[in-house]
Amino acid sequence: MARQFGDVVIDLQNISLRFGGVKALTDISFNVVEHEIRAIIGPNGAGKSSMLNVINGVYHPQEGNIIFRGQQRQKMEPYEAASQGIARTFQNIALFKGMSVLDNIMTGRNLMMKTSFLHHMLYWGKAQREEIEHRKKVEEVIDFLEIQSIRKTPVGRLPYGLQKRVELARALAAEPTLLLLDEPMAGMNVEEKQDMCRFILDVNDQFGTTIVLIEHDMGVVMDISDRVVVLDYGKKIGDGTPDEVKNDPKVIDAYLGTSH
Amino acid sequence: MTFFLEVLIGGLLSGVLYALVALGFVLIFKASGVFNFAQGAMVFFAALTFVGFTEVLPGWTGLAQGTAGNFWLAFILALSSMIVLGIATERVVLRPLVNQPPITLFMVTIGLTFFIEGVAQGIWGSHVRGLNLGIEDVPVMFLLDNFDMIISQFDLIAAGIALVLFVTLALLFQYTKVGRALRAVADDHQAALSVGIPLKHIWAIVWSVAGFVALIAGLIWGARNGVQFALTFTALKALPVLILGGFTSVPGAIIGGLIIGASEKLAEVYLGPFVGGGIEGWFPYILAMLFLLVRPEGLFGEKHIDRV
Amino acid sequence: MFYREAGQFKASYQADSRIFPIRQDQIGFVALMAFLFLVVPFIANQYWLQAVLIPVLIFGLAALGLNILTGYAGQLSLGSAAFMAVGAFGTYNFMLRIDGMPFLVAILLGGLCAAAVGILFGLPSLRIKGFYLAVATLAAQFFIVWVLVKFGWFSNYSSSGVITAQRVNILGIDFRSPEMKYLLTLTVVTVLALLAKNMVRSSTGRKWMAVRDMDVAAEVIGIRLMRTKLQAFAISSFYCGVAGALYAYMYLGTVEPEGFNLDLSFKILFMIIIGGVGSIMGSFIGAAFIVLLPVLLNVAFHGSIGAFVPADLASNMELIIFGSLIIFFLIVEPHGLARLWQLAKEKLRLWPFPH
Amino acid sequence: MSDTSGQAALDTFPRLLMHHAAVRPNRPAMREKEYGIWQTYNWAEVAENVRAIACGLAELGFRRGDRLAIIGDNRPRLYWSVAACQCLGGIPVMLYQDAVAEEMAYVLQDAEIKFAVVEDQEQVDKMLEILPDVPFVEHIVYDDPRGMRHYTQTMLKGLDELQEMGRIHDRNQSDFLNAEIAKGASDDISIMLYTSGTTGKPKGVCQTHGAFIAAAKGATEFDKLSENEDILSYLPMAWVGDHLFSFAQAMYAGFTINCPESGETVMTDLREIGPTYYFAPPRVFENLLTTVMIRMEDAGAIKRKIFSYFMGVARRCGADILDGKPVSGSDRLQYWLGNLLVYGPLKNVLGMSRIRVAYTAGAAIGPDLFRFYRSIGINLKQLYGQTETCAYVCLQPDGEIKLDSVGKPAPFVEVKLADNGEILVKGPMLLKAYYKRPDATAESLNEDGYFMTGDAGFFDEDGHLKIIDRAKDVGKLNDGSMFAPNFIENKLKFFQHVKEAVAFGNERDFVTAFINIDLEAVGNWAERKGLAYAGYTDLAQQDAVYSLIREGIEQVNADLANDPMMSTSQIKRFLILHKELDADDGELTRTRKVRRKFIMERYGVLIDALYEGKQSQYIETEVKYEDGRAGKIAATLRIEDVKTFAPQGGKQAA
Repeated sequence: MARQFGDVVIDLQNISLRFGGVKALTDISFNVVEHEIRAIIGPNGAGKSSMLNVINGVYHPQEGNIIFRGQQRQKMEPYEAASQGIARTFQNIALFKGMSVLDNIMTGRNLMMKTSFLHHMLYWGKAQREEIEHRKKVEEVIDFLEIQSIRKTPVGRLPYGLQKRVELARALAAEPTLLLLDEPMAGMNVEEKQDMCRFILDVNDQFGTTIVLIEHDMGVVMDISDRVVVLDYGKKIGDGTPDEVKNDPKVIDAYLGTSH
Repeated sequence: MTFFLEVLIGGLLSGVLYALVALGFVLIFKASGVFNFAQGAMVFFAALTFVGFTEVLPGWTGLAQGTAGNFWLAFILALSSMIVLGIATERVVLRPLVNQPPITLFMVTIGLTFFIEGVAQGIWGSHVRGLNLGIEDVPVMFLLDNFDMIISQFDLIAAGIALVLFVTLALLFQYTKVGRALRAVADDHQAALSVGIPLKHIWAIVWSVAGFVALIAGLIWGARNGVQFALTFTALKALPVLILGGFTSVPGAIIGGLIIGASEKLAEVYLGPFVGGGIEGWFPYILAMLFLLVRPEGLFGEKHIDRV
Repeated sequence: MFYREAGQFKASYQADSRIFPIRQDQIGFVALMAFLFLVVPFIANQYWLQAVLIPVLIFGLAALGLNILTGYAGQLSLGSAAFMAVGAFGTYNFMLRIDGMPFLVAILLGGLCAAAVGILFGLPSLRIKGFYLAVATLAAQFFIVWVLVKFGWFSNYSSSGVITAQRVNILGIDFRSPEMKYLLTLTVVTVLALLAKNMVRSSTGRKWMAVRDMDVAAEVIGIRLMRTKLQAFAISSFYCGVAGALYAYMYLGTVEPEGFNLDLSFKILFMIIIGGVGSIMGSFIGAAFIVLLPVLLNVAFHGSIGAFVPADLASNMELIIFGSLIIFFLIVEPHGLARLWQLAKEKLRLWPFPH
Repeated sequence: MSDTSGQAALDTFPRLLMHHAAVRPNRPAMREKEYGIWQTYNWAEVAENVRAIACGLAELGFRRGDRLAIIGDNRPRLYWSVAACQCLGGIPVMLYQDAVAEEMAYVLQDAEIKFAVVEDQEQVDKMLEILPDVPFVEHIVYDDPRGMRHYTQTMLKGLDELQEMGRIHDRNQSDFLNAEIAKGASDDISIMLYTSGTTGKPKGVCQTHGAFIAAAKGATEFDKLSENEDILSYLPMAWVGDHLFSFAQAMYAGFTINCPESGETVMTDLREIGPTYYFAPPRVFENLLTTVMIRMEDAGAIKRKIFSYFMGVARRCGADILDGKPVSGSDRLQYWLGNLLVYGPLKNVLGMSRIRVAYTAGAAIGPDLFRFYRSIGINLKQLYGQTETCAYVCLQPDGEIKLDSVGKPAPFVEVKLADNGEILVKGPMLLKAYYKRPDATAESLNEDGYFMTGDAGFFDEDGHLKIIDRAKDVGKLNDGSMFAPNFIENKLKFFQHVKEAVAFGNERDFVTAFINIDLEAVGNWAERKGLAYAGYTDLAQQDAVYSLIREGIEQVNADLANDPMMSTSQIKRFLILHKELDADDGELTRTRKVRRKFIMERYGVLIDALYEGKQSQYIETEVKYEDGRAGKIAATLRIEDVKTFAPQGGKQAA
């Protein structure tokens, strides 16, 4: 399978992040290229989630540069990141509990919906046309992730594994170019993990979406990612293809040392 | 200048009383995460129950109104009622709502406010009553003679009582077992549970202490303004104090109270005339709001980081 | 039990996103509307129209306003009455100061005034959440009422700020009789409720609910919190404002700023808690409940039960019952009567099966 | 629509299709639940799409007489492909979508398939896997492009692409397809359906346009079907029943077929569509009833009382009311109330409120089950037929429903009985031939042109046909009395805890049986009793379960004792099998019929144990799991005796 990688999508240079006196990330640099699946691994508390939060603007690093698509990025809010095509899922599911699956996924398209609340008030006409147009796209995502039978179910009633899938659906609905997945397979059984792996690969394959993913299951990471960054205590200790990383003595040390 | 000081000191003294009510909020919030809007109603309930008992006790015991025996007996009965009320609230209202979002707990205490008001008036009647603690609301002669300042003797003594209460509570929390447990609970509910601190037990104690504080506040406010429905609104006075001082900080409540009390009086006196007076109803709120925009966590509150 | 949904399939997204997707509900709704518009004016007496139906509709609208903010966008407000006051006084002044001002335009403008004030007092929501925000909205409550009392201009310099509603005349029709007032109120409320329903079922509503349910996630998918919250504040206040105008013009006739006090705000909050947080229908059910409860209590305590209950207790029964109901609903059914209705409906749809 | 055939007779399916497209272009022809709504295609659209596929196939080199394999779930585009193939004078060959690779390979080889239209990646993968065995296959067209991006084989083509090619072709040579349609004749073969073959390899049954149109016409007129019917198409397309109901009848009457979203959503989709015309094998009705009963058990006491009271009313008078027989006023009132409170809502929840006519066939249906549906006002009827007769031999007429008959001969059909009781049929719906099997064709048709169904049966006094068993299965016990295993097995299966049963007795002294318990029903029963169990094998060997099943068998025995012809067939000994009989293991056919011979070989040791009087027997069985792995199940099975009853001579059989 010949996959074509493109230019660097996002280049993180010497990123450091502190909360008060606590250093979450120290001088971390790595990049992500177009169409690849890039994994971030590391023991608990290594700063993996913080790294994703830096990429999509939830946290603002005190030091370092972020070059996004060739441009130095200024301090950016999460919604701006979203409007530039970055979507993500969360480690602890962050769905909108009071809404149905369908509505949750529809919110993923909010940036592409151009009508205002005045149109929505009147509904019939422009707003409805737009709603239907986006519903069609959302239905494609639903079909893609095979969650047709739960379309109208309130998300709160779904089992954990399906909630994760709905969250992925919401992110996909935004048609992102860069997708950040924070432990997409945590807490899933083997079958659910396999499904999720397949979906991640399919997304990457069919839409060419660049994916940055955090995952604990080493088997999964080694199977599906193109390159891996290893963090430990907020520092980068390894970077390379799965094989390179697997044989890196520093990485092995960190993992053995932390009883993983 | 003297006038300014007079206003300032008057403001600070009433600020101490605001702080007293705010203290009730802080205690409960710290221990159980509940923003107890009913604290004002508890003040009202306490004062009304006290007065009610002083009225009916002579018929039962023969101790005349105004005697020390009557006072203390009524005090004990009122305090017992507050404890019962506190524990009942914790049991019936809050326990079923454990782990609900804070906003739900807040709303439930609004309902509780109405309930307590209704019960208090239902039992003791709705008419305004006087409450005499035996302290005259007259200027302190010493200050009037020497500094030409009119400072109410009542306010001064009330502030003194409040301060004694603060100090006592502070000492209790610092040095008793229950106090330490309480502080542990305030820091982290889960952790406290895991080291075996009986959370529900602690909550019952805190609600009782809050009832006690409400009783003291009720007596002072009641003696000053009469025991009436309006006592409920002491809660409204305390809210800006809380915003300013933070919901979790006892010193915050005190300092917030002083700031609100002083600035409110000063604003009323110096700003009021330009806008037609009556601004003490909203001035503390606007002040607190402006303050919030700068420091959302309050003066002494802890900064909260959203974990994603 | 009475639902026969088999065969009601949806062949288009329009059909699938109807307000009432089930045919029986559509029929029920149309029948209800026909009853309210065509039958009620002829059978209801003065008392029912003026003391029950009109206030239910108006409070329902105000509760709907609060529900948009609290139930949908998740921002608690204790200042709804103040925004009603802005609407009422705004409308009054537009009617007073602009010659030939059409009433409907005046209430629209009054509502817009309320919306503007709503945005102003919604600003703290950008920094603070939950009950901090609730407390901040108290500032609006106290400040606005104070302004209306203190500045005579707003009430055309009447004593203690009392305003008397001008006569309402639309296209030559005088709205003086209770029937006409009822019909006008019903029309305005129906239209606004429909618009609100449309908003909450489209992207606007989804953004509100996203912010309500999980603001961090909402921001990450590109929802701008500030804009969304302020929009909710504005629209909510607009609804309260219009309700305030109707309150003055269609219900009381004369109002003073103090009439829009904290108690009224609480009452509206209670309506949504009992009726159903996050439900448009719930707003009206809650309003009906809160308006009718004192009436029922009155009847009860002046009737047979009154003899056994001390007078003091009887006169405070309303407070006790309100308080208990709030506590009851928050503990047992936080989504109020609307949810109970919904559950009953679910049961009926599944009948004879239990689930 | 360019119907150049003019007033030509509507004697082929392509002509029927073009006719509908011309006379009712805007009526819905097909719906498919996809992307959350029922995507609807009217007759004009269907015709246009069929043309596109047909021309696309022609472009690929598909010629008159070629066979086109069609494999997949019920999807509109697969139905269109059937029609498209017929337009070109080709022969659609329907395959079961859940067939394993080697079964598929056999059919593809047998039918010398060059072209195939398959549903999705899964089917493509299967095709590619068996490609070495089926050298004829030249083109595989897939409907759903999902996951197909990296398939580089040139023989693969998306249906979209094919249609695009076809549209261009149709535009350039608009006469081509009309001419092809005009070439079609009524006695051309319109379809090949493989019989699942209880014995030997499957045979391709060739049916003509004329045969299926006659069957469709007869059924349509018999039940007065109109273009307004809605039917849910969810049974395998390769089954003759689906082809008759969802294709031939819909094409004839012009009504709407509805394809569910997926296998899991059939029940919801059924409820949404609320079909007016419904067809399902008995097991579907049975599963539905089981769910109803299980769900009702969780209901509150009052609701259960209401339910059982009104079900009693329905049992008493429901069927009579449906049949238009006289019923007392009080019963009528109670039934009306029951309809309001129970039957109406129940039918609604099941999605059966709108049903005018429902049929069941393929196996015998339990009398209780049958009566239940009829009593709540669902006009459920039975029919009788085979793949070789377009599933069209006997139908139950409205108002003349007998629980144990399959009705009267359908219009145009002649039925007679051979001397040995075998049912012989003749009519326009008979097969033309078995594909490439003149021997088999000759064997199945007697010299008078009657098709020998292989079933044994008799007519009752009203002219209703009753089926006893497969003629060849009917055997004799050693005492010379008749032994009809199917008859016994069906009686056992009507018992809700029994899923499958296999009876033995031919040339033996007495009758014995293997039982498969119904895991869901018995599992539920065990849960209520508080019995713990770990899976099927464990549950099957529990004492309580044995006594539960024994009671059931005793009831059957009591029942058999009443029938003079069958009283000797009472079951003396039985065992509960350690595994569920499974089509994947070759024990059942794809239509879930027992493969008696295979089972007798496979479980010979058990049968011996039954007749040798052993109390238990150890057995080891190889099984195939869903993912294709093989494994072994071993167990020691208990064998138990059952009480039998003295024959009740008084009652005479009809």
